[in-house]
Amino acid sequence: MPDIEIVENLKRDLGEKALELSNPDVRRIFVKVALRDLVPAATILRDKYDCAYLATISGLDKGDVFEFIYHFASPVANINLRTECPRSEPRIASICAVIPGAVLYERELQEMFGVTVEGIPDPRRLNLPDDWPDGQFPLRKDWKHVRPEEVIPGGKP
Amino acid sequence: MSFEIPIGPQHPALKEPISLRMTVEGEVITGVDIRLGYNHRGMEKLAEEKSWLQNIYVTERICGICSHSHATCYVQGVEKLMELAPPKRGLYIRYLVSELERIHSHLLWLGVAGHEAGFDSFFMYTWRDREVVMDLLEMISGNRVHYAINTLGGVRRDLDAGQIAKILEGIVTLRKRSEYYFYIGANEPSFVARIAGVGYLSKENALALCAVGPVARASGVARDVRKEDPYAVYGDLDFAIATADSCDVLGRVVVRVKELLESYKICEQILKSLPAGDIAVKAPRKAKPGEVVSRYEAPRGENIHYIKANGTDKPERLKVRAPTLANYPATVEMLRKGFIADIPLIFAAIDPCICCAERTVTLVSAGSGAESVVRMSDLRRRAIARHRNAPVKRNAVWPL
Amino acid sequence: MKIAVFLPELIRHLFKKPSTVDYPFKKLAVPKDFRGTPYLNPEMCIVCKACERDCPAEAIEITSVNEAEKRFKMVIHNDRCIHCAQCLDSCPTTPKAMQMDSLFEIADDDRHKMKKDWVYVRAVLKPKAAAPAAAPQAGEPKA
Amino acid sequence: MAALRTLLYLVVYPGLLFLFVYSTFCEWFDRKLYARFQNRMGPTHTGRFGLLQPIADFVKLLAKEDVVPDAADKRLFSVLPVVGLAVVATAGLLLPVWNFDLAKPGLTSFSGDIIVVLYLLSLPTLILFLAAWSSTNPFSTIGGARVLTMLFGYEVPLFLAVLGPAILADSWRLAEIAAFYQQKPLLLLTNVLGFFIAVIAVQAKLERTPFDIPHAETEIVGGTFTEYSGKKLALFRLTFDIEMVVASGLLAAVFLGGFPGGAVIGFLHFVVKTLFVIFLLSLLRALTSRIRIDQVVSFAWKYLAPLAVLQLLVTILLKGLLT
Repeated sequence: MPDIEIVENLKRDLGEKALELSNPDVRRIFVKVALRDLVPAATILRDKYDCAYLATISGLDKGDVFEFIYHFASPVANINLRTECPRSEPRIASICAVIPGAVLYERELQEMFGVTVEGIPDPRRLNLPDDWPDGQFPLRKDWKHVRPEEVIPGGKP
Repeated sequence: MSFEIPIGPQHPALKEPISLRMTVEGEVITGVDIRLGYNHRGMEKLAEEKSWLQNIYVTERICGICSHSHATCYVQGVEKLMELAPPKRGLYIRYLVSELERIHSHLLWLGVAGHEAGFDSFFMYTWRDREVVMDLLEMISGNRVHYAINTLGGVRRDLDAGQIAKILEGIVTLRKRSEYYFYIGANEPSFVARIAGVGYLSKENALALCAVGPVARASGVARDVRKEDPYAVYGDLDFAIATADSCDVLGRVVVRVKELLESYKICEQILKSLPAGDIAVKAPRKAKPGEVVSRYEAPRGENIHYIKANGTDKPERLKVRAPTLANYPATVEMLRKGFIADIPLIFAAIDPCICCAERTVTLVSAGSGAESVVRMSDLRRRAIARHRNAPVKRNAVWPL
Repeated sequence: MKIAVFLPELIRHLFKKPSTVDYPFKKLAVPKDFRGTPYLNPEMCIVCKACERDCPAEAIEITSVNEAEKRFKMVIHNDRCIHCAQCLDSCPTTPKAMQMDSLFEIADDDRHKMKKDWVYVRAVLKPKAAAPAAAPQAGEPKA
Repeated sequence: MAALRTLLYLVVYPGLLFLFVYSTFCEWFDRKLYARFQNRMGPTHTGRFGLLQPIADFVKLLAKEDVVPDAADKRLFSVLPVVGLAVVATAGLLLPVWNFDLAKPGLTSFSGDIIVVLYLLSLPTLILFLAAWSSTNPFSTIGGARVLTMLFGYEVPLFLAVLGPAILADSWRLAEIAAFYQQKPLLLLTNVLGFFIAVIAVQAKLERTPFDIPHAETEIVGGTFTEYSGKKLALFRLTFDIEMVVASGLLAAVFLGGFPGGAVIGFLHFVVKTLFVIFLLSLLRALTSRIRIDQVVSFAWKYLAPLAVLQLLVTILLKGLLT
């Protein structure tokens, strides 16, 4: 299926929900939806576009808003669902009910960006250690890692 | 009577640290939990502080076994951002290396699978023959593990006629040996008894849990980025997706060996139609603002990088999803209701690459923010304190 | 069902030479363009600092010893070096000031002992080699 | 004088010292063979051809820190390795290589010694189980359970297979069995099936691939030995080496015609025949992958035990024909 056809179909199926639709490259389609339309849009993608496979979820700190990109892949195209949520109220809905394999990526979002994923089946941390302090979210842009001075163990002072 | 056994973070079956908590009843597993986070290096944060060029080497070090796959995935994304068109010869050499890497990775996996099943002879022989492809890679790139052959706009080293002849010669040997290992792996009764029917993952589950790579293909899901999204040279090449329908570890062995044979075919095609010309074009230092999703079929499955540029010489965001991470939900499903004896085989069958899967956080200790190098005496003191406080279990419980 | 399919192979190898190498006593040769340890050829260095800028591991450090005499000091931190040879690609001079040898057994029990330094006078700029190293040299011939 | 001789008998030859030296040699032989099967070198540097490597390993282990877990039953935990070593070394004394003279039987040759050897060879298994149990580690516990489960699999075929030739020879004494087959070597051919069953069962008893399930390191770390370290582990390893020598000596005495020709030639027979059995054990180890515990039990009862019974039946029929 050529990209144009998919874009047309997406326009038809998503209707109002699709805030932006672009096709910057071959087999790459970016769709922007509002926060509340995320789960319905993911359902449509899974059911009508053979996108049961979620490659990953990318988070992005854009200052006032966090942007989340859900990278879906079907055998013919790579459809990226984009949504934004305000920094002041970081909450998104879980899509685990639609795509069970998303749980790891959502856990990663929670710990790295400090968003609350509502309805996630397993809210524990994924990568960070258990004693990581609350309120520290490493992939936010305002979280800076200050590199400690290099100490060579066992060497001369 | 059920109790919990810890597999990892240090365990002979695991080559890298990860923790699997198994709840077992006698020999049967009833519950599985995977805990990550022992191998974090903060690659994604680090990448934001390095230039486009330096990041090639950073991404290459995400993984030791599929180093080329991460670097290539990154490089082909950045080339799109910078609107570079690498010359054809450069592309052919780049993907020749990536196929050779697939061969080395799958041979390595075959050996590991044999070792996990206690089949050490098989392990020794596959690894002996893996040396052939390692030597080829060393000859092409100058190193055995981190090839560093990619650069923005092409590759760094050219092939000459002698090298091409050597690669073709090596492929002939390897093909013969791979067919032999296929025969052994599918016929040695004690080995087949261990892998057939073990680690069942149905097609529905493979789809729902977003499994990738050979795990998905062994469950009958023909998912291969090289076919679905033919990047670079793969549109011109003739190869087939290897699949199996048995949905078990045997299927994963079959898929990997078939992929080996396909890779030999691809390598020969690439070498036969290697065009003349330059191997690289010059790359700018900065990329225009934009974003790109780069996909690549690594030996373990789909590798996806999301790269966003902001007009400077450093990326705004580099998101890396390694294939192993995508396979963890499926692994939990496969392990359930298995035997303890099957844990290493099932876990090895996803070809786990833990340092790929965990790449996100900096090496900073929680309290002070200082790099955490703990002294041995300190550890000892902590261990003693821990020991004093821990309740002593006097009576073990009969597990059966 | 077959039994003992591996038998012929095992018996055959019983009478063959082992394929392993007795490593610390016997060594294999490395191939021609092996990426070993970087070193500096001080006569050629024009102190453009391209290698320092492009080194992904921050293993190269160039400091000025005496500004008037144009004396510089380069330290290669081999304990940090990842042997990618990007410094060679970045080096704009011909022949290159940065070079790779084929040493690979450079491990030491003290990281300080792994650092190598050179104190040298900056080479005279040749007009041809003055181009800044904006990117790795594409398609350079084999050294 | 008699006391001194007995002491020499127990400590030097064929007692502890000889068994130690010969079992380490056998371990070297096994390791070297296993390596050569896999196109590797095996031990090379300690001593000529690496002959001293097992002894070096033993000494190294002796020097290592010895940890006893807090939760373990300390006395049992510490004493078991010594008991295990004593048991297999005692079994070693009963072999007919030093008891060949039927006219003048030594202290350790008596009617029924074959039963005693088999019994003494069963004891290490129980000791392993107790060792695993007393260390209270979950991995050890699973390993201990596996030790016992496997015992039910291989013990019966082993006994049936080894007792077959004894029935044919009409004696429960190893020296007499060996002497019987030295007179009628052709009868050995009737026991070939039993020999192979016994080799497989001995492989299981020694817990080597494909039966290394109780201490499968990729599954349950060290299994039974998880908590053992230092001297105790060294003794356990020595126990296994001596058990390998004794078991292969037993098979050689029963199935391969014993060790004829007096002290010197008989000893040569002993070396050649035990090494032959160890060669087979090594080959089996290189050929197969580890199987699962349920597969061991079903394999033992579906194939090994019925075949052993068949062998016994053939032996009994043959004996009826001969007499």
